[in-house]
This record gives sequence, structure tokens and C-alpha cells, in this order.
Amino acid sequence: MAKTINQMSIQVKFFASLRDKIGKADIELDAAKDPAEAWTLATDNAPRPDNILVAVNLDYARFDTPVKDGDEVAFFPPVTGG
Amino acid sequence: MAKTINQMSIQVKFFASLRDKIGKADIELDAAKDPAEAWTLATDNAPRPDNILVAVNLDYARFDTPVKDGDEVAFFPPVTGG
Amino acid sequence: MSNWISEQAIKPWQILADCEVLQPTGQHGATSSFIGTMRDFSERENLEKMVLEHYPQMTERYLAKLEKLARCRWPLQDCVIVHRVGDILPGDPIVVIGCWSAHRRAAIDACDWLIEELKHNAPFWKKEFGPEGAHWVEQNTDGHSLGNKP
Amino acid sequence: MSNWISEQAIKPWQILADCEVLQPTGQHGATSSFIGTMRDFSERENLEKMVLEHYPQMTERYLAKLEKLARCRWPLQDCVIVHRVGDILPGDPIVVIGCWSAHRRAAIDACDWLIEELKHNAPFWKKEFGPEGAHWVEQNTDGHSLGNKP
Repeated sequence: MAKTINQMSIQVKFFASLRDKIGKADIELDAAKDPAEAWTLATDNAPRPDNILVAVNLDYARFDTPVKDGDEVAFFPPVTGG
Repeated sequence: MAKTINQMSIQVKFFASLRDKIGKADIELDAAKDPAEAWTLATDNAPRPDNILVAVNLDYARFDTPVKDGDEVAFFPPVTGG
Repeated sequence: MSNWISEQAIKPWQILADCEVLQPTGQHGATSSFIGTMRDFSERENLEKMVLEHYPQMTERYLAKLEKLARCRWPLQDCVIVHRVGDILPGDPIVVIGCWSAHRRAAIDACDWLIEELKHNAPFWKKEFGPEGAHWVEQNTDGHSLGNKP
Repeated sequence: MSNWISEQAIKPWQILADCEVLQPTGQHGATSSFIGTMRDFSERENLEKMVLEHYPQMTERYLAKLEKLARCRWPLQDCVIVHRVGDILPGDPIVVIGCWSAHRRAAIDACDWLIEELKHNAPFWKKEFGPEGAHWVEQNTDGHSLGNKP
């Protein structure tokens, strides 16, 4: 799971209450085919709350949106700005 | 139609384009039972445009709202403020 | 109650900021405001000037009534309505409305309702002056005919 | 395009007045604005402080997208969106939105749409601090459940 030098990777981020729950803000994965797999790998298979949201490369995405090397995948709880 | 000293009367007012059309801003009537009659008396029986509005004592009213001595009756075109 | 007619030029942002200062800290979560400003064009032509006539006493009474109705209908912390009369030039503010409430929907809906009510019923009349002379505005643009409703 | 995230306290009326000055005289007839301010109470308790977290880069991208969409959907002359992040105290402004257009419906509807979109989708998160400790806000109040829709 550790990043290999000169190899692309998937950057995974957690925000707000989800970061507190997971216990980490970000982690790098060697690879993942979609956010669903990224979640499993990044959280050591933790149960995935129903209401969490996902973004790929700063845009909202689905859990089955294809992910490629170099992408950034973010998981976060419902937003509460404004 | 002229006001008699010590006698109450109906004050009639015209605003905006209606004042220009009628040719006067205000006139006093000795009496009128409602705005419809006030219009007839105050304008020498001029035709009454369909879209004009009427107020009695500063509140919107109908042409058959009863009017009593001392009341103020105002006629005006559709409003265009704001 | 804060609503008034002004025969002098008004500074809407200043009026709104001054009202804001009067609010108790932490009580309101939402402030919605509307400002109407004179354009230099109408449906007809370019405009040089406008005279805003009103029905003195009835306008004051009507604005007070509008504010009272809005405060009954929505849980507003505060509300301000100021309307210009007299000679107005392009770019001059004509009306300013501000609504303060705990939650956004009350402030937004009250402000929207107030400007529509004011436009449709408050006894003000615009006389526009352009290169082709002066004429009374016959009716306001319909608030709901322009722009797409989401 | 004028939208940004601020890590410092913001002065909404000043931001709006500054934008107003940039508008060409006589082009806009309507200005609609919304300001969100921190209350000193929540559904749960009294509040002492709030920390507003965001997803850097995605928030900027999202605000820019919102402004662009609003400008496509309504004929706006101008539009400004500013959102605070970081430590916030009761009474501090959190967000300010301003919309300028020729006619009122576009300005009012765009402003209303922008605050709802921002509340529902922009990646910000509130952590509230009160006498009972800190907790993340689970969800915003529904914009349409409070106050009576006219």
C-alpha cells in the first residue's frame, strides 16, 4: 500500500467528521479501480456510511466512477456550509 | 359644489397621469355617497378609465365603498414604484 | 418599525449596515436585501431623469402596513423599507428592503414578498424623462415574467 | 468572476458596496443579496465558537461553477460569492452573495438559488463548540421547511 517512487498513485482524502471517524486525513494507494475500492483499501474495509459523498479530482463523483493513476479521491459527510 | 363654511365636505384627490388628464389635483365636494359618485361630481361626469384605483382615507377602497362627511377620496392610475 | 420615504438621495448599503449594527449579536442567521436602482433605459427609450410622485401619508401608511404584515407572516428579527421620491437620476437607488431572521427562508421569502407587494400596490408613480419628452410609466414590469424561475 | 474563500473575517456590506461601485451606471435595476451569519444558538445548545472546514481547491472550484451556472441561467450583470472558513464567532458573517441584474426577478431568483445550492453542495463543514463540547453539524436546516412560502 506504500507509495513506490516514480510510480503514480491514488491520493485519498477524508474530511470533517469522517476524518475523525476514520482517524486519518489522507492516504496514498498504489491503485484502485473506483472510489468504492479506494474506500475499502484506505479504511481497511471499514463499513461505509450511507450518507457519505465522494469527489474525484475535485468534482462530485459516484462510487463506481472509474479512477486512474494520479487521481484524487475524497470522501466526506453531508456538507453544512453557508 | 363650493365648500360652505362650517360644513364638512369630501376632499377628492387625483394623482400622476390621472391628475394631468383631469386637469386638477384636488377638489372639495359638499357630499358624495361613494367614490363612484365623487368621480362623477369631481370630473363633471368624465368617463372613468377601467384601470384606475381608488382610496378612501388612505386605504384602498371600492367605487361603492360608502363615503361620509370629512372623508378623503383619491383616484389614481396603476402604481409604478419600487 | 423602520420604514420611511426619503426626498433625498439614499445610500442603501449604509442603511443596511446601520440596521445590522442594531441587531443583537448572534440572534439572526440570515439577512436578505433588495435594492431597486434607476436604469438609464426603459422599454421605450434612453432615460435622462425620472420623477417619483407619491401619495403623501398613504405611502407611509402603506409601507408601515407592509412591514407589519411581513413581520406577522414570517419570524423576522428586523425589517427595513426605504423608498425615494422626487427627482431621480440613472444609477440612483429608488428602494431598499432588508430582512433579518434566524433562518434563511424567512428572510429571503419576506424580502421577495415585500418588493412584489410594494411594486404592485404602494402608491408611487414614475414619470420618465428622455429625449422624446416626458411620460408616465403605465405599469411596472411583471416580477415573474423575466428570468427563469428555478 | 468574483468569488472567493476568506480565512479572515469578512465585511459583507463593504464587499457588496465595493462591487456596486464597479457596476456601470444605469445598467442594473435590481440588486439582491444574502448574508449568512453565525448564531449563538443551534438546535442543540448555546454556541461559543464554530470552525468552518472546507475542501481546499474543491470549494473554490465549486463556487466558480455556481457563479458560472447562475450567470448562464439568469441575465446577471454581476455576481459575487464570498465564504468564510476557519474560526468563527457568534455574529460573524459566514457567507455573502450579491446579484445584479436589469430586472428584479433575475437578481432575486439567482441569489436564492445560489444560497440553496451552496448550502446543499459546497464542500464546507461546521464544527460547533458549546458548553457541552465540540460536535460536527450533521446537516443544515432545510431552506424550505421554515417560514411560510407566499
